[in-house]
Amino acid sequence: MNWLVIPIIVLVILTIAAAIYAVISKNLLYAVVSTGVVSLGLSMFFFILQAPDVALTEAAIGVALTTIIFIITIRNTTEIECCDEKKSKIDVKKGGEK
Amino acid sequence: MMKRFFIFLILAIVGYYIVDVVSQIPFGENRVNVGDYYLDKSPSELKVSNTVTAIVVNYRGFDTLGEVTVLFLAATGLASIMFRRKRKGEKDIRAKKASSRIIQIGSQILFPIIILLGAYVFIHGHLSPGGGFQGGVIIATASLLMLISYRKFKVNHSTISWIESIAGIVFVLLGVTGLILGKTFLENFLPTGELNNLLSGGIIGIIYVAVGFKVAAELTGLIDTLLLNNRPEANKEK
Amino acid sequence: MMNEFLMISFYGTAIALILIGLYATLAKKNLLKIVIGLSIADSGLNLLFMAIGYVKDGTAPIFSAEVVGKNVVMVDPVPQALVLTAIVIGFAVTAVALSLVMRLYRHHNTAAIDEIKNLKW
Amino acid sequence: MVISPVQYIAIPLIAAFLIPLFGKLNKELVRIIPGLVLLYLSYISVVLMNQVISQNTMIVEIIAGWRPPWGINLVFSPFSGFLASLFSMLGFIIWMYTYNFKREVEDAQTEKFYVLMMMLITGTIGIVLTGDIFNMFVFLEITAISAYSLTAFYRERDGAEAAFKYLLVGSFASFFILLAIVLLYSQVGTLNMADIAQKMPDVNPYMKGVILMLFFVGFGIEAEMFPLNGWAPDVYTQAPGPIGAIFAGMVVKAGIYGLVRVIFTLFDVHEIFPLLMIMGVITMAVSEVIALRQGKLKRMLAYSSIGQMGLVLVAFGIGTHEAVFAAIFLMFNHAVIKSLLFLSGTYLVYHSKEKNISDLDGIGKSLPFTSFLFALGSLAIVGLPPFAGFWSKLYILMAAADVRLIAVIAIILAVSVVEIVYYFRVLHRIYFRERISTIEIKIPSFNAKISMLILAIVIIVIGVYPDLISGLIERAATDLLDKQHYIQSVLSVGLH
Repeated sequence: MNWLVIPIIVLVILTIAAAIYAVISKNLLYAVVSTGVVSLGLSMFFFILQAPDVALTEAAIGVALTTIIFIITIRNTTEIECCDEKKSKIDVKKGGEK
Repeated sequence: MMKRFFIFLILAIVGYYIVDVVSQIPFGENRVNVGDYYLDKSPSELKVSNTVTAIVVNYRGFDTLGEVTVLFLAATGLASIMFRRKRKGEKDIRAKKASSRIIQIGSQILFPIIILLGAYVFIHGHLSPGGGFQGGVIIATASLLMLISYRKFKVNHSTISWIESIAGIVFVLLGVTGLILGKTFLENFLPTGELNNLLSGGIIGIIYVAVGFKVAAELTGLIDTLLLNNRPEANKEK
Repeated sequence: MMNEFLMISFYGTAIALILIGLYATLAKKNLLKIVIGLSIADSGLNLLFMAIGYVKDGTAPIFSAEVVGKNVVMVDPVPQALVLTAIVIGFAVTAVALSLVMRLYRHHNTAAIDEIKNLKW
Repeated sequence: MVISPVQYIAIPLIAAFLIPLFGKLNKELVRIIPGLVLLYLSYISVVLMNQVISQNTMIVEIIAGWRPPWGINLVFSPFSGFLASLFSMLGFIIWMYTYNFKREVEDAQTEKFYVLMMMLITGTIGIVLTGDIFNMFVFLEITAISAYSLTAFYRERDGAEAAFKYLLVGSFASFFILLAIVLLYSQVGTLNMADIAQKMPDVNPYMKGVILMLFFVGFGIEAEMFPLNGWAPDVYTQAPGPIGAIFAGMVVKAGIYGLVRVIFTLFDVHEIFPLLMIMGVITMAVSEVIALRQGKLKRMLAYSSIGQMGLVLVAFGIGTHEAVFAAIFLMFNHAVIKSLLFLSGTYLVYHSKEKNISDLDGIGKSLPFTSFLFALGSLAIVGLPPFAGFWSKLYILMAAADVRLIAVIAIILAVSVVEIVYYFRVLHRIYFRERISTIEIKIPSFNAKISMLILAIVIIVIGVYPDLISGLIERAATDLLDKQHYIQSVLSVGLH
């Protein structure tokens, strides 16, 4: 019964942390890779939930394909999230980070 | 500032209700629902051991037809959105520089293996986990590997659209055949065979193979469209 | 006890992912971040659906040779089939969204929502 | 092969998969095939509608040989069948309009345009015909993805921006709808709509309320309900003209169909009616006032479209048989009239860069036929007799009077005055100003003229003889309100 507890706790923390990092990271490439990690965690969740079909799909589509098309998009556009110079200047004045 | 406040307000409301509702749904309980019927009938009548496949291809096969159409439309729409007129003398350039020799050889070795794996996955969709979608995606990954390691590897769009169209038409026509034979759309009209046998499940296996080809072709086309656009000078277009 | 633990971890993760995703979609100014948010929210929804279909001590709904003829509890196969569909649809929407992002970038040379304002937002 | 509702989906799908192949043979086939498909759909609509009305039944078609609730089924009831017929016929007319439209677009793009347009129409037909809630979601996505791609079709406009906005809002809509479906499945354990309706009384009311609100928000976005309609004006402005007509005529109607099917059949919760009515009134009042201030023709039409949708919601919110009848009548009228306005309006501002109303000065003399049809559409949509729009508005007012909703009547009348003001402002410019602008004029092609003429004739004929169609609508309203009959017909299929 209990052998699953620790892996699940790790998985929960990993997935949520990756999701949060995907949202806050300023570098889009990192954000995309952590979205892939979220998918990977999800795929393991599906495996634990006795859904090998869905786990396989999520691994193939969520982890591989989605990440790839995101990366292609980033290569075509830009890697840095923040483009709003005015706002970052205000942040500096307020003594925000950097 | 105001906007941020509103966002948190909305999230708080949505979050509160979702948490409240979801916590009332008992976890791990065996509810009485349509799933039991499928678990009961799928091995005994359809002779399909993977119940999920039976649902995806047969009981809710219409959904799958729609799903394949969604992918088809996404590939079409993406090509329409990304379409650009070619300037004079312009050629399709993909990656800036060719990959290293090691990657090229590696992907050459891996390519057939991945294709085989994909084919295995979608041929055995009714027996083991996996099926047309998963297998199709795996094959698309193989061609992606070739695309990024070889600069000159060209996807033949004509072949792709033939595969795509034929696979799609096979799917719909198998459905219509049921209709012509006096049954219903997408109904099984072939003998179902033995459980856990490769040739079982009637049209389910055939449909899943068609789905596999279609998904593979669509995704390969989709990735190629995205990659063809992948060049810095294209960004400067106004 | 174990059941409560599983319930909290699965439902909790699902809801957390949904809220994180929705937050990113609503608050972020970068087009790609918005798309990432959508995809995370979708993932959370899929997880929620799978968790709802779980049956305690159930096995995967596959009648392989070892299982046939025995009386085993299986998890609900319907959510699995539906989530399969939902994942593929989510991918299709993401692909279209990304192609739109690229086209917007071509035109405006930026991916920030604040600077793409030919139309009213 | 017997004619059955599944052909509504199967035939366009085969055609859509074939078009890329035929495109290699002959460029013209790409344009012709969708027309043939839509013509065939119109034909089966007539046959099936005739069958449904004369035998007083609904056609329930099982798919994959599993009867409901286990398999997916299509329901061709008087209401869904009416809308499906409307969509296929209107689709055919709009196809006729597009046949020679924008010949300068590249062949590769033309092919995609027709595939997407046909699938957009098929998706809306699928939404109204399906009897399974998850299948409805799938068709919603088919509609949505074709809609996003078509919105961004022109590269020289800001289509991508509008499309991204639409995609964002549309994804929210599908997210909420999917969440509602998930929660619903956890409560009733089935996805068939009739089965859900039957099991609904056992669900606890709190859960029911939350799920209904999720559906309400989700379909409300698709149905352009306030305040979730920010996407609509941009999408209408940026999309190609005929696609704007499809959005106003079909996509939004399909959203309304989903909303009322969920409210009336699935949940049957009467507490939601006042909310529906209030949202309708707000939507109507706000958008018509905004429409008054618009300088661009298509934006004005878009806001007017939102306003009319508000009126439909008000009528459904009243909830009586007469009101539902009036609402469906208005849905029909709005689909026809707004399509005509979009189709003719597209040619009026064809070469204008800004698409401003001020570019229309004196165009009545240079484009007499198109301007006349636009004027006719404007008169019809504000509800002047003897046009079709008059009857629906009258019926709605009568239905409101029956239940003594004086305030609602007053608001509807006030809003109608606003509508008259802004439509007449445009007509004034078209007919009573001198032409000063030097913008080139595009003469509509012959087939475009025919298609607009057909719509205009429909408007006049229905205006003079509303009884031609009110029988069908009467049956549709009865069907929508009779939940038990729906449940019985669907669940008893294939029993014997």
